[in-house]
Amino acid sequence: MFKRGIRKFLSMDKRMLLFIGVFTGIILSVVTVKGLAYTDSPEFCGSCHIMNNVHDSFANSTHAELSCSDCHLPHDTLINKYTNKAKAGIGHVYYNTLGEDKIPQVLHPTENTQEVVNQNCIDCHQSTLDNVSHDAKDSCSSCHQAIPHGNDFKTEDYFKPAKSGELLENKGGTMNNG
Amino acid sequence: GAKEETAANEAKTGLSADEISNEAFKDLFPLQYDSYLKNEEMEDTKYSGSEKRSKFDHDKEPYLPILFNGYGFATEYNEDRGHIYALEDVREIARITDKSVGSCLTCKSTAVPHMIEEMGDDYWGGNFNEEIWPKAESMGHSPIGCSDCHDPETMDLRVTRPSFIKGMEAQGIDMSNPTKNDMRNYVCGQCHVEYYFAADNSEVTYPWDNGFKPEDMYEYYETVAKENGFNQDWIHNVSGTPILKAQHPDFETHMTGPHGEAGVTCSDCHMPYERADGKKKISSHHWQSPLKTMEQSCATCHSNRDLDELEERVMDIQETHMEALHKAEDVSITSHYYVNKMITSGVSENKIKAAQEHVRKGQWFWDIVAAESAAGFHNPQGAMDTLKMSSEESFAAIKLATEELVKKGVNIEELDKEIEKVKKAVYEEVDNFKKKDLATNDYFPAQQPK
Amino acid sequence: GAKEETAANEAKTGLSADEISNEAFKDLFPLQYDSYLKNEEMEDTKYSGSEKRSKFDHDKEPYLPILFNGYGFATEYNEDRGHIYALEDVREIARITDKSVGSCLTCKSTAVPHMIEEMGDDYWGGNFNEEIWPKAESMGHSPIGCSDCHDPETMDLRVTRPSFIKGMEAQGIDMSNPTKNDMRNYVCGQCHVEYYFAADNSEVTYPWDNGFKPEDMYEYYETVAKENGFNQDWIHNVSGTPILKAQHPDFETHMTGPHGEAGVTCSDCHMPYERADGKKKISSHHWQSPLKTMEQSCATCHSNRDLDELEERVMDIQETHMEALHKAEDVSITSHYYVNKMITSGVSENKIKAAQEHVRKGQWFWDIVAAESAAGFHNPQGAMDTLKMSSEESFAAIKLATEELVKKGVNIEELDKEIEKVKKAVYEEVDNFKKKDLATNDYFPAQQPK
Ligand code: HEC
Ligand code: HEC
Ligand code: HEC
Ligand code: HEC
Ligand code: HEC
Ligand code: HEC
Ligand code: HEC
Ligand code: HEC
Ligand code: HEC
Ligand code: HEC
Ligand code: HEC
Ligand code: HEC
Ligand code: HEC
Ligand code: HEC
Ligand SMILES: [Ca+2]
Ligand SMILES: [Ca+2]
Repeated sequence: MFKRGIRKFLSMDKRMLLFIGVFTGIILSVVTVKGLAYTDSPEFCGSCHIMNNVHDSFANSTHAELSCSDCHLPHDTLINKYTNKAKAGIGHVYYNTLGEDKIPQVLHPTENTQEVVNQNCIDCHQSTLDNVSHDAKDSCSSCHQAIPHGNDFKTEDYFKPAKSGELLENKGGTMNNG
Repeated sequence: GAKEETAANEAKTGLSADEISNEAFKDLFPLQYDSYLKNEEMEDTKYSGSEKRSKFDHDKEPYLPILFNGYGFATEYNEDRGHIYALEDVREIARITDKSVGSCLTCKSTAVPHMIEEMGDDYWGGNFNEEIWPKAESMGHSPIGCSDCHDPETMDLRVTRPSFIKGMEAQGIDMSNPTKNDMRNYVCGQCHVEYYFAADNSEVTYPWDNGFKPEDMYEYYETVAKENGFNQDWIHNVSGTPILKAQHPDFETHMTGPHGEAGVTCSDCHMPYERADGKKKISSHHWQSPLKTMEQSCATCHSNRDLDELEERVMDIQETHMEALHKAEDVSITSHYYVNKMITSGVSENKIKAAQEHVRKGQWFWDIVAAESAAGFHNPQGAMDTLKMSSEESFAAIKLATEELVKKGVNIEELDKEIEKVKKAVYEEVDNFKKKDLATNDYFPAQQPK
Repeated sequence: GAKEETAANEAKTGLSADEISNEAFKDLFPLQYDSYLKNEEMEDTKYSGSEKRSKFDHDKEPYLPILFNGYGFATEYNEDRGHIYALEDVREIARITDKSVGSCLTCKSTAVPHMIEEMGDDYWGGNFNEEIWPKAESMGHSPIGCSDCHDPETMDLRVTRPSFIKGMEAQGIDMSNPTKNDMRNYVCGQCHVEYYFAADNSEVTYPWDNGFKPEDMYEYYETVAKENGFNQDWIHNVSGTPILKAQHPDFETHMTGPHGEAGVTCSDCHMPYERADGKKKISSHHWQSPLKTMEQSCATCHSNRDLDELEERVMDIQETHMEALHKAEDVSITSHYYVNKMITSGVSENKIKAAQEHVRKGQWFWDIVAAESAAGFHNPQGAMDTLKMSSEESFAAIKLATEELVKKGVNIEELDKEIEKVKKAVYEEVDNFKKKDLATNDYFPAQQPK
């Protein structure tokens, strides 16, 4: 969908291999049921500052009760789930360390994400879909543009007078979309 | 590091409240300063961009030397470019003459707010070359700089041009407590607006009492401005009409367009958040065409759209717009020459006046659109509506003229042919500075009072 | 229940492939059928809505009896309303005369596809009153019904009017494999489109070879249509001009507007999913103004907008649009009367022809906009561009006429006064059917060939 979207995952350099190792290590070492559950949670995903915006928009949405992985990971098989998670997770860790200069300016869902998420919408909402032919467009997001992220393209904060000194405080930009 | 300053509300930069040099901000805000330096870059887009090119170029608006005949804009008028060039460009433009006033510096230099404070009303009317420019130089000014939009002590956004606040309040807008979102429009609205110089003291004044639409501003010029002694910017050299020159109403157009009405601001598109050193996000301080940064500028909101398709949509809007603009300009040209012919054919004064009223209005309506910077994108329907009014007014002048000219026995076919000739001559002249001289000739003698 | 049918691809309704009665679908699809019955409701919005009101009403387009003079549309023309009234309305309208052809039934009755199959080309030209209507009645037709858009056996969406497929293919659009999203436009595009009756066999034909824009269609009429013998819908009774009547180009306007270009479809806004019996969701089958259902029609996509503000934005767009439309109509009226005066003043044939060319074009460009149903919303910039072209063409006619009339010694001031008189008479006449008779008089004699 995003022809300009950066498909960096495929073009990662050799340092990636290191990270595959490291990340898999992390996953394996915390493979307790609890640990895995934690890595599904909004708190874990939101712990990366780059995830702030999506976390906030999610937390205010009709879907706030869910966990990120309910939408973002496949649920057909456990293996599929964790392979995907490791793959994406490796990507995220990589970008937050060595690959910072390659992080896209604006976060875009990859094609894989779109497919996975869409399938999850369908799985949860099968009854609605049985009810009414609901597959007119490429994806659920073509109409449900703001579920669960993106409702309000600006936070309420923008519609209040600025707090003095605010910009100075954020001169290096910690608040802006992560 | 950012961490230290995050302390509290009392955070201060340590800079003087009077600081007007951009360089003073460099060490404190290296990322924004670096971004600002990128305003030096010059790259064109299809209809806009940052190369210093003449507006008279064949792919822009080649007939402006006719349409602005008798005014500085017929001599030299260029595509605008980065903020960093503002001083260089105002210094070099042939529109600045020995009679130019201080007001011309108002939107170019960081020294202006201090000069207004110091000199009061004498700033506006002060002689540009003799007094104002040397003074600003001696104050160590910068071209459009940090202090124009930020309080140097706190970096809070602020409005530094009093004309803006006056203009807004005249429309009944409460300026006492603007939101953050408002300020992201207002800092730009200080300069990217239609203005005129007040008749009495040359003060930069915004004609907004009745609203932001071109017809609202026209109404203002016909009433309030006239009552205060301002009738025109110049007398047109082809038609002898008292003309209003329109200037860059980006703010007004945007506010009444689909994005402005939806609460989107200039800064959202023209200062998108960008990753500056690969990690930190800052507001881009490289003010340029958002078509060069669509991912940052548009995708934040239009994430569900394919960006290539969205760009194509912008191109569609702009193409439709530019074609209509050129047509409206053409009708306006005809109206000027028809009135010229009325004058030389001895048509009665009151008929000429009546035709000139329409010419004036016709010119206002296309010029306020042409002066706007986004080739229609800031308000597609609104701009087209204005162009439609322009054509209707110009045609009303042509119709009236036709009636009187035929009565005087003028051959209309010949008149039309002479107009084509004059247009061709202007179009084909390669020296931009000479074009304006070809707009009048023996058949169409100059009408400007000497 | 629907559940049983969702089983597999081979799911069948059990209905006959030839079913054309809505009532046959009632028990199988009670929710959609109930929704369909709501098309009986009549409620107006500011510029549209479902009350059967005359288009000549003072708050609509009161001068249409002048603009359509000499044609059925000057006699009776109403605001459209729910699909369920289609048969009643076509039956009662005074535009149907003893000479009307079968083609008039094409977009009203479910019997049409079968009649075309059975009768071939004889359907189009068959006499409406004598042959086509009685035959459709005897077949047990419904007003715009399920079978027009659905295959009765599978409920798959389908196109049942061959003219649509021909029109699309003539523009080079591949119709062999439309997506579901396409079909959500196409089912409406069968009927909500500009058309004319082919000269040879009266076949309903869509003028789309060169594109969907009004100027593309005009180009088509001047070339392809003329080559095939179609020159006009009628000769205007005021100006004697051969005129093209424009009809409901909702599809064309939408496809070239901001929503259409973004892949949004008619059904998204006009058939939003709604909760039907407090539980099940269906596609609304109550085709009406989406301003009555903004929560379902708009909020899904524009969930980040305040709906009241969004509605206000629509109102803004529509108001700007309608004002411009009225102005363009007014200029067109003047052009008709000026040409009338040319004829009665003995101006040469070729000058009259030249002026009529402009009148024809001017009328086409406002009419294609006026005939569109969303008061500009389906394409705000595009519609305004078209209105601008309309004014420019009408003015060109007026200018040409002025020149010739003055040469003939006609008093233009008097002419203008007579036009105002005639407009006032039409406006003030209370009997809608008599309005058209007041558009011509002794000063402006009728020009239509008897
Ligand atoms: C109800 C389903 C759902 C949940 C729960 C959800 N997401 Fe998403 N997410 C989506 C959809 C749908 C998109 C794609 C949106 C689009 O097309 O722009 C997306 C996109 C994203 C993106 C890409 C950036 C963007 O804005 O498009 C990120 C990052 C993301 N989600 C992170 C998260 C995180 C972190 C959480 C939990 C805190 C989360 N998501 C919870 C459905 C969900
Ligand atoms: C280590 C920090 C970090 C954590 C923890 C993290 N992310 Fe990310 N995420 C990133 C970075 C950096 C990017 C941008 C790189 C990219 O586009 O792939 C990103 C991008 C994304 C995207 C958009 C690209 C895509 O794959 O579609 C989604 C969706 C996403 N994250 C979801 C999640 C979810 C769900 C979690 C929790 C399971 C999570 N993230 C946890 C750093 C993180
Ligand atoms: C894990 C299950 C789950 C997934 C995955 C999921 N949803 Fe939901 N969704 C729910 C639940 C539960 C509710 C009811 C929440 C409520 O009404 O408070 C809901 C409510 C909704 C609603 C109605 C409320 C509203 O906000 O309009 C819509 C629409 C919707 N979901 C769309 C989506 C879309 C689109 C996706 C995929 C991007 C998605 N859902 C993914 C569980 C899910
Ligand atoms: C063509 C536009 C469109 C598409 C595509 C679309 N939806 Fe919807 N959806 C709607 C509309 C319209 C509504 C009704 C909103 C309302 O009632 O206010 C809706 C309602 C819903 C609801 C709320 C149901 C309820 O009972 O309130 C859910 C859940 C939902 N959609 C899920 C999905 C999922 C999952 C997909 C993808 C398979 C999807 N939608 C695709 C337009 C769409
Ligand atoms: C929704 C996005 C958006 C908003 C909001 C917006 N603009 Fe623009 N602006 C554009 C686009 C797109 C262009 C056209 C650029 C081109 O043709 O290359 C443009 C062009 C311009 C230009 C000319 C740029 C050049 O390359 O010469 C100026 C100056 C400008 N805008 C100022 C403003 C100001 C001031 C405001 C607010 C009052 C504003 N814009 C609001 C999108 C926006
Ligand atoms: C103090 C006056 C002033 C202020 C404040 C100001 N501008 Fe400008 N702007 C100018 C002038 C003057 C130019 C033209 C400079 C030249 O061509 O020499 C310009 C040029 C531009 C251009 C054209 C750049 C190009 O590439 O052609 C853009 C875009 C622009 N400004 C956007 C903005 C935005 C957005 C804001 C607010 C965030 C803003 N400006 C605030 C005076 C100002
Ligand atoms: C109210 C603010 C304002 C005032 C007053 C003002 N300008 Fe500008 N000027 C701008 C803006 C904004 C731009 C960039 C937008 C554009 O060119 O469309 C600009 C652009 C320019 C440029 C570069 C492009 C060009 O036009 O060739 C020159 C030179 C210039 N101005 C000279 C002048 C002169 C001379 C005067 C006094 C007669 C003047 N300005 C008064 C705001 C102003
Ligand atoms: C034409 C107006 C304008 C000028 C000139 C300007 N800024 Fe800004 N600046 C803004 C706007 C608008 C913001 C965003 C404020 C917000 O979102 O509340 C901003 C934000 C900032 C921030 C806060 C962090 C960020 O990036 O969002 C800093 C720091 C900053 N500017 C420094 C500077 C410096 C240093 C200069 C001079 C080199 C400068 N600015 C010149 C308009 C301007
Ligand atoms: C801060 C949010 C925001 C940004 C940034 C933004 N837009 Fe928009 N855009 C909107 C909104 C809001 C609308 C109105 C429709 C709606 O409510 O979705 C809109 C409407 C549009 C439309 C349809 C209106 C029309 O005139 O045809 C186009 C095209 C468009 N945007 C293009 C762009 C482009 C190109 C950019 C970047 C240069 C951009 N937008 C940046 C929010 C935004
Ligand atoms: C994005 C939403 C949207 C889309 C897509 C759309 N319309 Fe509309 N339509 C509207 C609005 C809004 C109105 C104005 C209603 C009013 O003024 O009350 C309207 C009005 C109409 C009307 C007149 C309704 C009345 O009350 O008389 C018709 C007929 C119509 N549209 C048909 C279509 C067709 C056919 C298509 C597709 C080819 C289409 N529309 C696409 C929003 C839409
Ligand atoms: C078979 C022809 C045909 C088809 C197919 C068709 N329409 Fe219509 N439509 C009509 C006619 C005829 C009328 C006017 C009926 C009357 O006024 O008697 C109409 C009227 C309307 C109105 C006006 C209702 C009102 O309240 O004023 C809307 C809205 C509308 N149609 C939308 C649509 C949409 C959306 C589609 C496709 C999903 C569609 N139509 C498909 C022929 C059709
Ligand atoms: C290509 C499809 C099509 C054809 C052919 C067609 N119509 Fe219609 N008709 C429509 C649509 C769509 C509407 C509703 C839209 C509107 O009125 O703007 C409509 C509305 C009407 C209405 C109700 C509103 C009004 O105009 O008073 C009448 C009556 C009507 N048509 C009569 C006729 C007659 C008589 C003919 C033959 C000369 C005819 N139609 C041919 C599609 C068609
Ligand atoms: C003017 C066109 C049109 C007419 C007439 C029409 N439909 Fe539909 N119908 C549609 C469209 C469009 C859809 C949505 C299909 C999709 O999204 O795939 C639809 C969907 C349906 C569905 C699928 C479930 C749902 O609600 O989306 C059923 C069942 C249905 N219609 C029954 C009927 C019945 C029964 C009638 C007659 C009373 C009828 N339709 C008349 C256009 C029409
Ligand atoms: C299926 C999605 C969808 C639906 C339904 C929809 N819109 Fe939009 N709308 C869009 C898109 C896409 C754009 C173009 C800008 C963009 O990309 O966000 C847009 C743009 C707009 C604009 C700005 C363009 C302009 O012409 O000024 C307005 C206003 C608007 N929509 C109003 C409405 C209204 C009112 C409705 C309901 C009657 C509606 N929309 C229904 C998706 C939709
Ligand atoms: Ca420029
Ligand atoms: Ca209606």
